[in-house]
Amino acid sequence: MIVQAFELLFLGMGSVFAFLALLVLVMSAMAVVLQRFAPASPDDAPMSPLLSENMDSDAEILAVAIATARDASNRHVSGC
Amino acid sequence: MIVQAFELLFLGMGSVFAFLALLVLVMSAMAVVLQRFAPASPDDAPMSPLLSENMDSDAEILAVAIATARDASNRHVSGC
Amino acid sequence: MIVQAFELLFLGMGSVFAFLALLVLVMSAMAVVLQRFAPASPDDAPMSPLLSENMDSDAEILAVAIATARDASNRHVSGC
Amino acid sequence: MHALLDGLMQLWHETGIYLASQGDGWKSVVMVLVCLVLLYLAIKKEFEPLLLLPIGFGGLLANLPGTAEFMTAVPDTTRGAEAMGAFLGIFYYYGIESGLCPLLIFMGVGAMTDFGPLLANPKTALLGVAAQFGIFTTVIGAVLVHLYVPGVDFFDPSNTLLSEPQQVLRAAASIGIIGGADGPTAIYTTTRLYRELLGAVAVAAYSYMALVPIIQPPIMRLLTTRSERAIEMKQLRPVSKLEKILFPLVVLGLCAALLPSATPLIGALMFGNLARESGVVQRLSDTMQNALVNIITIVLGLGVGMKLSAAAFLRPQTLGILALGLLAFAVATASGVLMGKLMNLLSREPINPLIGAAGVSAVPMAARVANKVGQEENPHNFLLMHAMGPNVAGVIGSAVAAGVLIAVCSRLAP
Amino acid sequence: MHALLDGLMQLWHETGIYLASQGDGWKSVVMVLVCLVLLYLAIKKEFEPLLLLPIGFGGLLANLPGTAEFMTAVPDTTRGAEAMGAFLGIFYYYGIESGLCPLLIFMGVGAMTDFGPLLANPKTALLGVAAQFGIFTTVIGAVLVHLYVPGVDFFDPSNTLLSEPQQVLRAAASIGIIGGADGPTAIYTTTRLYRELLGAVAVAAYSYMALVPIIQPPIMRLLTTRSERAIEMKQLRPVSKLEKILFPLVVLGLCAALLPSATPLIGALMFGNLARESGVVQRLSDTMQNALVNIITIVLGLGVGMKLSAAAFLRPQTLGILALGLLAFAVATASGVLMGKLMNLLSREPINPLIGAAGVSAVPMAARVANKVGQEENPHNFLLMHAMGPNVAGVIGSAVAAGVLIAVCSRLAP
Amino acid sequence: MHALLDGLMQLWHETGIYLASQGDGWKSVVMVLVCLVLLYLAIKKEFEPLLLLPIGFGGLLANLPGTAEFMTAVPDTTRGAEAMGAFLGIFYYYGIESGLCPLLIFMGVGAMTDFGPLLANPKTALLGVAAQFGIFTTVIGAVLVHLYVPGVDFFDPSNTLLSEPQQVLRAAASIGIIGGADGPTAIYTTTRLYRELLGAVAVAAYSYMALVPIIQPPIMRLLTTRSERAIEMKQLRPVSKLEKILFPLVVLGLCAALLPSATPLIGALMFGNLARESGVVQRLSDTMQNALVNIITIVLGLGVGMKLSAAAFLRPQTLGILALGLLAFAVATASGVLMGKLMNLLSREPINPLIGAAGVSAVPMAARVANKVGQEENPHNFLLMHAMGPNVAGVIGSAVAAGVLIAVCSRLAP
Ligand code: NA
Ligand code: NA
Ligand code: NA
Repeated sequence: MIVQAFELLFLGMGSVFAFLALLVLVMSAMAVVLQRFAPASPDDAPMSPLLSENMDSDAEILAVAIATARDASNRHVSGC
Repeated sequence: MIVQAFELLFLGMGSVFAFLALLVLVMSAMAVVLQRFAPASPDDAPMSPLLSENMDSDAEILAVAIATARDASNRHVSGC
Repeated sequence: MIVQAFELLFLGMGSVFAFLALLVLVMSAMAVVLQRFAPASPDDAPMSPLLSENMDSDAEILAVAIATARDASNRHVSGC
Repeated sequence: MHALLDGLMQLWHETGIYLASQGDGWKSVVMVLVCLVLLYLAIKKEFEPLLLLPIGFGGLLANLPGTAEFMTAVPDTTRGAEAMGAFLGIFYYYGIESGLCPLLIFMGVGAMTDFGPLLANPKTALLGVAAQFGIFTTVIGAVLVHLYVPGVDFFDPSNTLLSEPQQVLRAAASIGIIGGADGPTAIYTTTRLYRELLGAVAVAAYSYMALVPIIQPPIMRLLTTRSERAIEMKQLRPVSKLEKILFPLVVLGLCAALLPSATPLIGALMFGNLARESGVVQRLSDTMQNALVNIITIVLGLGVGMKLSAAAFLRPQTLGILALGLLAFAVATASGVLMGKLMNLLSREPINPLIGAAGVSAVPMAARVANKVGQEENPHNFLLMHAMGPNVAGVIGSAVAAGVLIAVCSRLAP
Repeated sequence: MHALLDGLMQLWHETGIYLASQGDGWKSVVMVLVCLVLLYLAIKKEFEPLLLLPIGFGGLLANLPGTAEFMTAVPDTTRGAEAMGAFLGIFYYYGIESGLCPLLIFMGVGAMTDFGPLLANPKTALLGVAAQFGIFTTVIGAVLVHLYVPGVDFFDPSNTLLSEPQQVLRAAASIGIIGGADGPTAIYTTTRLYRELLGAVAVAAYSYMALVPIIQPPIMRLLTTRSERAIEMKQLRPVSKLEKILFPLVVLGLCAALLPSATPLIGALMFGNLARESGVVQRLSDTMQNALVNIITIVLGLGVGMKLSAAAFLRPQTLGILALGLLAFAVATASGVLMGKLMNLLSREPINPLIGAAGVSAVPMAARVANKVGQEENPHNFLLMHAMGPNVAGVIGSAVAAGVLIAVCSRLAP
Repeated sequence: MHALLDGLMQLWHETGIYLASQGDGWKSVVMVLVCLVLLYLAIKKEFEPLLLLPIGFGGLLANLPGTAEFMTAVPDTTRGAEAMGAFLGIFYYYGIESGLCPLLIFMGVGAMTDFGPLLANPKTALLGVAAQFGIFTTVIGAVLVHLYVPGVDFFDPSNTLLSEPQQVLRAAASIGIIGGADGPTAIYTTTRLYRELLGAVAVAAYSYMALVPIIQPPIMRLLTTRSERAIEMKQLRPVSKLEKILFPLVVLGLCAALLPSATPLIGALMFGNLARESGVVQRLSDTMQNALVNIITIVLGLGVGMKLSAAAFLRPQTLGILALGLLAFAVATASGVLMGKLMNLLSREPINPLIGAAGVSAVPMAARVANKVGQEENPHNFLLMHAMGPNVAGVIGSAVAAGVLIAVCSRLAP
């Protein structure tokens, strides 16, 4: 059993690494290709950590992080 | 088979016609009866194509068409 | 059968009484204990029947009664 | 040409008009009229429209001649995909026969209910006890009707699984629970005990709940004096958040300790209430009160409507059920008011007996009625919040009563 | 070490790359490309994205090699928990094969639809009749294709339950209903008659509905004169609330009287509409139009996507279905316009024949197209509300047509 | 009178008090206390209340003595309507054992997740790889515990379908996946591999996710220098809409190519994300993030709670699972931080190793923790968006790890 568990470790970490490393390659390639042929339009929001400097509460920082997603639900909950 | 397909054509168009023609008759009769005994109150919105004249965008025209229905969902989506 | 129906009457009313009487005891005890060790904070809304005196419509009285519950759904329905 | 005429003839033999004119077809027409009356009451008279509109429409769909295969076929999971059932049949089988829909609606009720008025004045819970008297007297009434009213019996000889006393007691319990004035409780109990009556019991329960403003006031006036009705009650104390959070756990604990058969109803109600009062799962509480309860109401209404079949509804029993249901409401109201008088006599603080009538449940209609009748005598009398105590206690009381009925009737010897 | 290599080898033999390179694996790759095209059309071209995005993604998931066990296994209730199916398979089985999803979406459509324009000008319903001609001519076309186009046939010899004529007629009816220009109706009809075609029929129906602004205008211009297109119609009368409430009941009554097999579709549509117009169940109507229809759209889209399997889709029949579906839309449009011209000739009040094209359904796109083509000739011409009459009549018309197809094809002798 | 006493006696023998005092009844009482602790943590300490409140309440309901028939009976579809199951049992069977609920929640997670920070800095995905090390070392740890810790074993001799090594590996994998710090992934994996542990695994996973702000900081501080923690990272580049739309398709494509067993999780996640980013199905995306995910959370929570039975939970194994789960979180955090240090050494651009700890998932809590620990050293350091990259990569990483665990453990020879 212990052998199989180590086998799982190698196969598993190998698969996860292979998967995400390939994903890194594809994402990087995509970024290069798209920036050449379809550059980001000005309305694509930049993700600025500096924006956060004016924030004072923990909750506001979180709000940026999961911004759009919680937006919808917050609006729903707060009713307006 | 081809005979059966033509049979379907006649039965089908006959049924659709019978159904909707009867519906026309009933709706017309209902309109006459209701306008006599229960006339439309002033708050029943008239459906004025003239209303549309002031509209400039395609989207606004559509908005009238499916007015109330989408109302609810738009309000829901826009949160307010 | 009629005997069993009367049996149901006694068992049933007995159970309901036992249940709710115990609940009364527990609620009363809880109120005493909590008011000593964790008194109600000022933001716990008092339930004032006097509040209702200024109300003129039946609907508004109802609105108080089932306040929070319907709040959510009303906001949802009215869109704001 | 001949084939075409044949096809036309076959289509004709499948039309509702043709089928309604054959054999028992006229019964379907009568049921369609009954359902149209339900829709009229729901839309024009606003009789509990959230339930009676789907029930009435489901009844319409179920009684259209020749549509059973497309509408009301119930799934038969042992036969695989060939028998997966149709529209209403699926709703009925998975939603109602399983008990899920009434429980999920009760969860939504819990999330919508503020037990604060009960916590502020615990002893008003006893008014919610008295009002359950209507349930059990009606059970006796139903047995008497079965025994002594010719033509009305609650026994189906073709049902070989249950003996006559078993069937009669189960039917009587299902009828009695109408007096609980609580839709989900009535539907849940009837599906556990005697499904044949589901349509009539649900219709009676919701109709009489809608009729509370008509049924209760005369009884309330009859049993109280002017001065009793004018009694003002002292303002309710504030209730802390912690009490409201502990309340659902306490109720569930008592239920588990005393009456396990009531835990599905009480458990669902209290889960919804804990989600509401805990304050940490606002999203879930909102969904229970809105999207979820609305979806389930549609499923429940259409599924219950399916049980309004001519064979089950157009029988003298239905008249018996309607009469007994009315009796149940009346007795419950009277018991609540009389208990209110008694408590007023015994209690240090004044208690307006009118709030006893709110113990029947029918939240929040019955509390509103108590408030209104009180204001007729004394315009400065605001009983609404005081009546909410017995009102929500009545919800718990009828769920407990349902638990007893289910426990006792399920284990009756044959 | 040896075990590790073994494990690696086994993982490799389970990879999509390995499986796609074996036997018929390439077909899956082709289907993945087809689904990516669907997603492109949904996202970039906004072709009915609410349906085509889930359908396309469901198709992707269903065609990934080696995932059948995790993705598309269909429940087999006779075998208990061991065969409860997987993700998409459960959606397909309980949501679509049961007929529930298309009916619940139709309920939502009913709750979103204002039949006022039809009630204000009832005779425009006849334009909704004419447009159904596309359905039935396409049925004939499909039979002709089966008989005379080599390589394209709608008969599966391995299906021993249905004879060749039965299969061909059912398939032809499923293809014809694409001309109804109504997604839920097309999906419901196909699941009742010939499920093998579900993927292709659904994709064709929604794609052509999205293409209405491209398919219809040339036909409309070809069949009308400039002066006809410029005809202005007189303002619609106001419609009372009572008429709108009675309308769904009248439609359901006619349906029950004449064509029980159409009651599931018509019943669901009219339940939604009654909930909308009654005004007393706003909560339920809102939920039908939002949370419920959205949830069901997700389930329906993914479930329909599952039927985009290579075995079912990569066949010459699919090209036949796409061609016949286009024919159906074209004939329906032409019939509607020609009927509009005839009615304009016979009627006292002027009728712009363009609104006949809206009789195909495809609500509200087709009405919008009629309005736009009309404004090209006469900028003061506002046909939108007038076109909504035939538009919504077309929804009812195709549901009735679906009822006839289901009734006749279900009882064909073998 | 005698009958009445008999009835009373029978009711008494059904009470929870009586049953809890018999035989193993006290275990139920202990479990009730465990569930009350869970509710306390959920409500007072706000430990992932959206999940732990329903799980705790479901556990309460499941452990009330004498309620199995009304509460936890699981459907047995082969036996027809007689065995359709009860409240929680239905939720568990159709919602969890089927895999649907975790997948639908993952769909909602996808619709809520912005993968922009990962796209802006792709190589941070490698930090999401390192953090999965916690999963696999814990698998080894669980096997060691089984072999060498007396009294704690993960083998049920009464299970004749699976051999000892199969059972132990499956249990170890289910425990290891706690280290994925992702509720739906942990629940899905455990239902595929070893359902007996579902209750303990789910409770451990959500509890430790809530404890991330307590577990992670000491490890992060131990493994990094002050100057490393103070490293500022350069602003992320803007990411185009097209990149965000292509991302879910790319991830699904890789998953299908390499690891079909991970497609249900990855597919559901990416469907939700595509619905979000495509911008054309806003209604569906909203519903996935709100009504649908809320409804499913209720069903999942109550269903998982049902598995907190005394027989399954009150065993030494549970302590083992809790200890191993903590180990998994700690190793995952350490691996992520160490990988961050390595990347900082090798990379041209500075990388703050703290963001490596966010690779464990626990979105967005872990990213928030990284930001906070970073600001303790350098108040001008805003790591939040940078930490979101490894954070969301960790979600994908653990879904891939789950796919490997499911694939390998499912095909182990007996
Ligand atoms: Na009651
Ligand atoms: Na149509
Ligand atoms: Na993770």
